[in-house]
Amino acid sequence: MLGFIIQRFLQAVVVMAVMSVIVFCGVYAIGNPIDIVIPPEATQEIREAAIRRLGLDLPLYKQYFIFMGNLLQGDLGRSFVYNVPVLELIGGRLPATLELVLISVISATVLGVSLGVYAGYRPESWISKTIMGVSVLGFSVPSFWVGLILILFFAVNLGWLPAGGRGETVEIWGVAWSFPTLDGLSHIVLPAVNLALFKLAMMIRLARAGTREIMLTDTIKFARAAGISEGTILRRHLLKLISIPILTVFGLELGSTLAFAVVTETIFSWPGVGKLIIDSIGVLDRPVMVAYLILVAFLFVTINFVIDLVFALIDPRVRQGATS
Amino acid sequence: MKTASTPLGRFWAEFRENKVAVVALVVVILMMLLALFAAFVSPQNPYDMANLSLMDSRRPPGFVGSGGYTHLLGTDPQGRDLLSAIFYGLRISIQIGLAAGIVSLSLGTTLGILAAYIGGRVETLIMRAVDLQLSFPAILLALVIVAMLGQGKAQLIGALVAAQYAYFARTAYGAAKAERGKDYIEAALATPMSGRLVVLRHLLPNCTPPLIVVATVQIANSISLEATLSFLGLGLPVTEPSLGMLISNGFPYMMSGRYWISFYPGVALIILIVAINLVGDQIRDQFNPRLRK
Amino acid sequence: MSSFLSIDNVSRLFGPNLTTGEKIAAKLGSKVETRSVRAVSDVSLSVRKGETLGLVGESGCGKSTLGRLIAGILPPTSGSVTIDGKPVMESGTKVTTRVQTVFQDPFASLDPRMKVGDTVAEGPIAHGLTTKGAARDYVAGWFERVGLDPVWADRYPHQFSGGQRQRIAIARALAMQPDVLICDEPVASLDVSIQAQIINLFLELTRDLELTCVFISHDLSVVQHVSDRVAVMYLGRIVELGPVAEVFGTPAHPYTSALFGSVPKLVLDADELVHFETIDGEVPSPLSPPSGCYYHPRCPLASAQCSAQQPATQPVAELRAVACHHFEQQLAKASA
Amino acid sequence: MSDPVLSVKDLKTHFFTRAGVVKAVDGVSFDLAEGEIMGLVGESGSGKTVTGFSLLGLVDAPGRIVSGSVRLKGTELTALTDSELRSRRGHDISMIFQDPIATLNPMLTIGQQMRMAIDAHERLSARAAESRAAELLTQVGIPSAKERLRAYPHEFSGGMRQRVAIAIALLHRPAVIVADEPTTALDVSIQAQILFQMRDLARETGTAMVWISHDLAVVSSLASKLAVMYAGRIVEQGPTATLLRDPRHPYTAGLIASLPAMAAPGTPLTQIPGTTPSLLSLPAGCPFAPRCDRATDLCKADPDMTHQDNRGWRCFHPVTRTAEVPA
Repeated sequence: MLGFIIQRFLQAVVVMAVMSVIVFCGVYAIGNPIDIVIPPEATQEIREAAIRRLGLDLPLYKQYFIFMGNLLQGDLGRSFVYNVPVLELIGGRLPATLELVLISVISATVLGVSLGVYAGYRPESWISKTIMGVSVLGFSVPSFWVGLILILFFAVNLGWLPAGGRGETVEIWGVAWSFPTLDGLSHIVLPAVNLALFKLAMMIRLARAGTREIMLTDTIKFARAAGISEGTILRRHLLKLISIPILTVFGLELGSTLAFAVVTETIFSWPGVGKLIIDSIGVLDRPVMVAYLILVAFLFVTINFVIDLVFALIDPRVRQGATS
Repeated sequence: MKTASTPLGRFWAEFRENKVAVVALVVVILMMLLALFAAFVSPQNPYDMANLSLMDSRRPPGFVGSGGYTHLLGTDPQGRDLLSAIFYGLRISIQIGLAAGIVSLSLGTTLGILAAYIGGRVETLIMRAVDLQLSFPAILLALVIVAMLGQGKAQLIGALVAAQYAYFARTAYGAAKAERGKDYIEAALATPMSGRLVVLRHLLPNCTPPLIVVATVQIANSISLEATLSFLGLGLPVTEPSLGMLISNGFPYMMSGRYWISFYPGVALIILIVAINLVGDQIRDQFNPRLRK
Repeated sequence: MSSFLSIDNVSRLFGPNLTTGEKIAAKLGSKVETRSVRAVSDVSLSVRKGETLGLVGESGCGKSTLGRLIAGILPPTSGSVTIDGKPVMESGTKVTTRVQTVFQDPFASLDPRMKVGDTVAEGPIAHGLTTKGAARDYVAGWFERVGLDPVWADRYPHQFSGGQRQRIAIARALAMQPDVLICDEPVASLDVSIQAQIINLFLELTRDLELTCVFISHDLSVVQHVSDRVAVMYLGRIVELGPVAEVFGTPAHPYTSALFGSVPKLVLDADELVHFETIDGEVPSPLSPPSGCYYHPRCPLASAQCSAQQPATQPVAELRAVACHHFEQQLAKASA
Repeated sequence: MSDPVLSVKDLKTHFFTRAGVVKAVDGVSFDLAEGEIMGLVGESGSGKTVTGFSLLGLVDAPGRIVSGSVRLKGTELTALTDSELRSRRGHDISMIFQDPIATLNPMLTIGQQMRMAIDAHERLSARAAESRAAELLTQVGIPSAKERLRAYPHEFSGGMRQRVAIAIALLHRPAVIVADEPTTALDVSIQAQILFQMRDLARETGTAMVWISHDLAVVSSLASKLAVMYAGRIVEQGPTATLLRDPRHPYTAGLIASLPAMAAPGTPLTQIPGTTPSLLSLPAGCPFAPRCDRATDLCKADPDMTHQDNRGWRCFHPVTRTAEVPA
């Protein structure tokens, strides 16, 4: 168990180090930011001064070490464009994204697992077939197009829900949140549905496949032979056994949804980090890009690490070091 | 009932029984033909600027334009006949999806099988890199790479491959690792026969079923991802619009009720992706030994 | 006794493959399995030409690993295997076709995507025993030899029953014209009525082709039927070796005796139920084998010497050897 | 003799697959008295396992019991509703499986799994349930049972897991246990321990058993009577010793004669020619006829069970000569 945790922790650290190098080099290969920061008519001296000020004259590895040194002190640099600390910029927008992502992924998981387990438990019923049909659709339809249709239908045609923005927010611990207000909630519905749809389809498929396989195992047959009721079998055996693949995917999806929010935030003008990064890529605002990517990588690694810990808690084989 | 003796024959006999999958397969083939012969079935060449007139832009379905024919699905902001633009867009989407799919399939399969077969440090190195990449969302990766490489078909395919080869590598690795432990591989190696021969004659053919499944899913994903990137303005140039670009172009007009510019290309895109996924689903079910009786 | 197949002091270790994290945890004092498994431990055997040696033992005793070491599938950690004085493996690679293997599960040992005729022809073509053009006739000959219709060469494995598949697997091994055949539980996954067919085929072929054989099985009655001599394994070591009738008739090792006693036998005359002679306890984990004689915790004859000192292999009679401190006592008990 | 505790009459379980109807069990009848162990012997595909599942009403789709009767202590099981049947399973009739690794849930402790099996039929306090579970574990030969209740399956060896499964099957002192090759996956030394113990348990508790096996030797040392299955039906049944010494059905005779122990070492074994038939394309008449050296035109019709004394066989040309028994 301890070995397992240390191993995973070491892996996480290595992954972060590798990611930071890749991201740093990758982002620095893109375009020349000077052209954006400095007006084209500026003199050579101003240009050179700017290059020095931004540290762009140093060799790449030095720039990286300076960056890492600053990073470890919590300083991710200043945005070329907004000229504010990147951390402040991203920090201000992160809650909006987190709010959206958490609401989507959690509701997609809860609903998806329930529907998927049902579809796997009674694969022949027409309800299951409908669920699966809808999930193929949810799996296939590109997220951005669903977003458009949602806006077209609920915002433009019916006028029930707002098409964009965050609506009224409430400050909790100094951070603005949308979900506690009715107006905020009405703003979050469409983007959340948009973001959740793909995850929902995926969870349904996963839960159904898992259920079908588990229901055919001897564990379930043996439980039935012992006279245990179907309800108990579902609650105690199936849910426990299925939790492992679900949890794995939940972790992965939490991260990828964070990334996919880029699309949804663009469509619904949701003021989160996704929209920020798209804008930054457009104007080559390097510090923001680097910081964002490293932040996403960090969130990813953290989520995976936490998921591994949870594994160790729920699976006795991992906990007692019986894994091969 | 006659039972076919070749593996492919048996496969088709079983596939045929799922009517939905057969219809989906027909749709996929039909759409590929449409894309291939776009020049012959389209009323207009949408890439020829000389053909386009701004007089005709943003007209609703059924409008008879300056070309003298009916725009069945209306026109886009550049005055293109939407139906023609969809056929041509389909071509680009399928081209890119297939190209990215085939390149990532080859790259990923090679890496995955090598990792599984050679083992040791090579295995650790390849699979660590693959897992690292898998834990990172494809869309972000593609975004950054497109931003890095600039716009264009080759760059786009490159970005899609970089975002997707890892899925193939993982799948090939998993399959090859499982097959590697089976006696028939052991038996071939124990003859003894060269590792290269065993990999090519035994290991690779037996890893194909899961790879085919992943390939269908990933081709559908490539198409969807390409559309998404184009929608975000990071895809192909506006002069040769893919389906995603068409949808993106129509987005600003949606609020004013001119829904068709975004809607119909989207429908075409969805039919294509859904059809590919339905075919993929059937193949997956057929290959899943645990669900077989 | 002239030895044809020689196994000299062969050992095979399977390492524990600790992760970095586990190593650190071990340093921090956490309990981590660090010992490697000695699946086969210092085994020496010699088999005469044309002889069939049976290899018996319970699961995990290392009999399959030993079979793989002899067949050149696994390289030994130390020691060597030679056929007629020539090594089977050199620096981890198999260098001979003179030893071939028949595997346990004919459903797994044939490539499902290859016509069975191609599977049989593949090796002989690669090693120049036949040519691509002549392969069909070559395969047909071996198919007939193992009792299969040659026209079936164009079929796929799934079109055959288990017994037929095992015949194909035997044909594949024999088509390489080996001198030594390793049979790893060749009938264990077959139905009872089919087992007899395959055993008969095996007896016929080894006699006609003068094959030297190592026959691995957990089924003592099968080994008893086909082997000339038998080696009994326990936790990676050979505990007893000798002619079949003598080893099973008057076991010199208490484990052989107990193993033979716990095999259910067909009871024809007992209207009263038979009493089993069971061995107490279970086979210890090979990760942490007991001290001295590995069998001493379960042995009724165990003494202080047994837990302190590993018994050496010593001759009992002509062709017989045993690794037990108290074999005389055991022999006396067995003959009584 | 008292009424049988389990009485099966003309049981038929068919699977309706895409390729056709598979008659996995096609007219199986037998009686089982209290405390009696019956060996149900057959090769793979003979229908012995499906028979076992049919007794508990646990046949998965696309299979179902199409006709016949299963009477357990006088109750017709095939007429019960799902929930009535569930209340019998594990209580009056339970089952043990072949692979002990696959039967127990790796995520739950032994105690939790036993508790679930207890709760399915009885309301017991936590303490009473625990002592019942521990008592059963001790009975099947698991030392320090109370502590072991808190252990997970992976902490047990294969043999120990099978003992746990047996303990779960015995929790409510069922009248009948169906054991589906429970020792096949285990080592011989462990198999012997468990066979020995099961025999004693049956005697002590009066539990009757249907012991399914492909191994004649295993059942011969355990069961007091045997039923031999071939292609979905019982082709011969009778007291173990009589049946093995003096088999009437050519298949039974062939099975016994083909055992390596029946021939001198190194000599050819008596073999049954051909392969087991596919249940999808059974020949008309006696299904064994194509492999049988005694078959005549008469065998194109399906033989009925011939009864004599306490045994029976389904054959027009039964073997009459007493099989020679080597010492």
